[in-house]
Amino acid sequence: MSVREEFNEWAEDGRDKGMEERHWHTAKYVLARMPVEAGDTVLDLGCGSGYAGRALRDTKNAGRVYGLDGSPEMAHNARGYTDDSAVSYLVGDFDHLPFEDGSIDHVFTMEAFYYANDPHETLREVRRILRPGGTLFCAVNYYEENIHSHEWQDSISVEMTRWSGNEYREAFRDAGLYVAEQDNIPDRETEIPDSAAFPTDSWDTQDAMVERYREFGTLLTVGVST
Amino acid sequence: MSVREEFNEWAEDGRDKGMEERHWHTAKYVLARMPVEAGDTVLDLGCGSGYAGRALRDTKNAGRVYGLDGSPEMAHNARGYTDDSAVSYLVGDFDHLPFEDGSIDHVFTMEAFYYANDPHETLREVRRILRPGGTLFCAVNYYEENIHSHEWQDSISVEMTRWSGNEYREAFRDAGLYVAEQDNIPDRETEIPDSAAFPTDSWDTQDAMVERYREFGTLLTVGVST
Amino acid sequence: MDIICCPLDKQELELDARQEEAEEVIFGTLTCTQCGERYPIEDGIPNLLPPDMREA
Amino acid sequence: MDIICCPLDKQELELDARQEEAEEVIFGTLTCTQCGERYPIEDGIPNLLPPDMREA
Ligand SMILES: Nc1ncnc2c1ncn2[C@@H]1O[C@H](CSCC[C@H](N)C(=O)O)[C@@H](O)[C@H]1O
Ligand SMILES: Nc1ncnc2c1ncn2[C@@H]1O[C@H](CSCC[C@H](N)C(=O)O)[C@@H](O)[C@H]1O
Repeated sequence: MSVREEFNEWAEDGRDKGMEERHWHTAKYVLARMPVEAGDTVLDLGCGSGYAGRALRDTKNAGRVYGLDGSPEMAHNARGYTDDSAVSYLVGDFDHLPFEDGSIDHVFTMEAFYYANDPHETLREVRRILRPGGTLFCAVNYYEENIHSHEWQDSISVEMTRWSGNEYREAFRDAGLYVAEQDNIPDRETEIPDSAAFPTDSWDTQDAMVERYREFGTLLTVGVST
Repeated sequence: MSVREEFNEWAEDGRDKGMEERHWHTAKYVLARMPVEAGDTVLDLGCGSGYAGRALRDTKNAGRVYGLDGSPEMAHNARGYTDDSAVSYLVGDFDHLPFEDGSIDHVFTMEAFYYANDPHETLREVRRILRPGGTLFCAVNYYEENIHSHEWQDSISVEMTRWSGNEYREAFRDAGLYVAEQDNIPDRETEIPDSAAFPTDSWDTQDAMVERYREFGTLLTVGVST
Repeated sequence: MDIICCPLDKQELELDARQEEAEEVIFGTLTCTQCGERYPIEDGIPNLLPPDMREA
Repeated sequence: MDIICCPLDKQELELDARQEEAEEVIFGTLTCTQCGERYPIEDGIPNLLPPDMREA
């Protein structure tokens, strides 16, 4: 299936909202770190329900926020969740960004980057559209060190790229982005049952669940354009 | 008193170790975020006991680590805490850095930057010595939003600069550093007594203590050189 | 919308609005001034996928 | 130590080692090849404070 088909289905059965709720546990910390100044133009790659752009308008007074998604149904839902006219949604592809060179101050992307058809091309595109000093905040739960995420590919028809932290840093540099930081942001909010409750449907042991959420959490890599 | 006199006293009565213990609560997270690659050269400005450089050698295999401090006694103590020959300590001043242009990969500084005689000059010096793409991780507990820190100046003879988060971002940019992120890192380890214990010697209310440690914590500003 | 461009050749787009509401274009077309490729705006959302991905 | 330079004019320093142990200079002097300013090394630690701050 294509990104469009796969994620149109997700949007139609309400998974856009489910993801927003779960991803917010760590995404809010990523957003808080971004050096967005009042009036800045921000792009959310693979915006899903579009929560990130809405949050950056509210908390940092971003000037204009674009949410780009490859699924028309996702973009349509996102449009429905706000009537802020400074928030724009558009349908597009990560490897073919419809923005002029140097036109974006900062890019955010959560749990979406690794669906890119060619993630190296996506990074080059991000670098192209960022102004000098603009940043890319790239957050993923699916990555090599997070062994608990490896099986996710089995239930998703779109091919996923599984890089390690080191591969993210290298790929950023190859695309001409300086790596400013890399971090694991723990999810402290997903509830973890008592040890007596294990094995559960999803988890063999409590330790594994603790490692997945409290230790590995979300891998954040921050790049800076020049 | 000069930096030398003030902090020589601190080193002599063991406050170097006390600070290491307290600052480690947040400094370890700052260090973990740094994009230090094996073999990189790192500088710790105002190194105190020198824990940061030791940690970056251990955790990230930094190549050479310099700890610079204006107090000979601090540098002397720091030297005594390690026999790793890849860790060098030297006495120097923030506004007169004894390093060649573009010779340092990354700079860390914890609870020290605001003692600079001219913090704008310190930032220009940091920018000068960093190679393109090198980062400055500047962490402070003493800053404008942290109202609980304001009184610290009363018990320290060295004049302290109290910037807001916004002033840090502006000063970085004025010095030619891109701002890659800004964040508050909570201290979750300092023990906060039951509400019944308040007022304590240091804290009127539990709320104030929670705000100081769990919310304001350490202000981190990350700059990138070009 | 002045920073939006053609996803293929990154050239300027020309807007042909069919329906507008409160300064927002609800239906219309964006046409690349260089390659002539046309991108639809539906329900206020421009579809700037490369044409071969639009129905993929 | 090859990236260490004079804190004043950022020029090269010349090392005069008085006492060495295991390839480390314990006592000695660093002299700026440009301005001639001298910086002491004591107990293995170079003091590269600008001279007017050394005793301040
Ligand atoms: N190549 C591509 N181009 C554009 N969007 C893509 C894409 N691959 C995946 N996406 C979009 O990326 C999203 C991933 S789901 C994550 C949504 C949101 N960022 C959140 O945190 O909840 C989906 O909405 C999907 O349609
Ligand atoms: N202008 C200046 N130049 C060099 N060092 C300075 C300085 N002003 C203060 N310092 C040093 O900065 C240190 C601040 S105390 C913090 C020490 C250590 N970074 C820690 O986290 O525990 C002191 O050791 C002091 O001597």
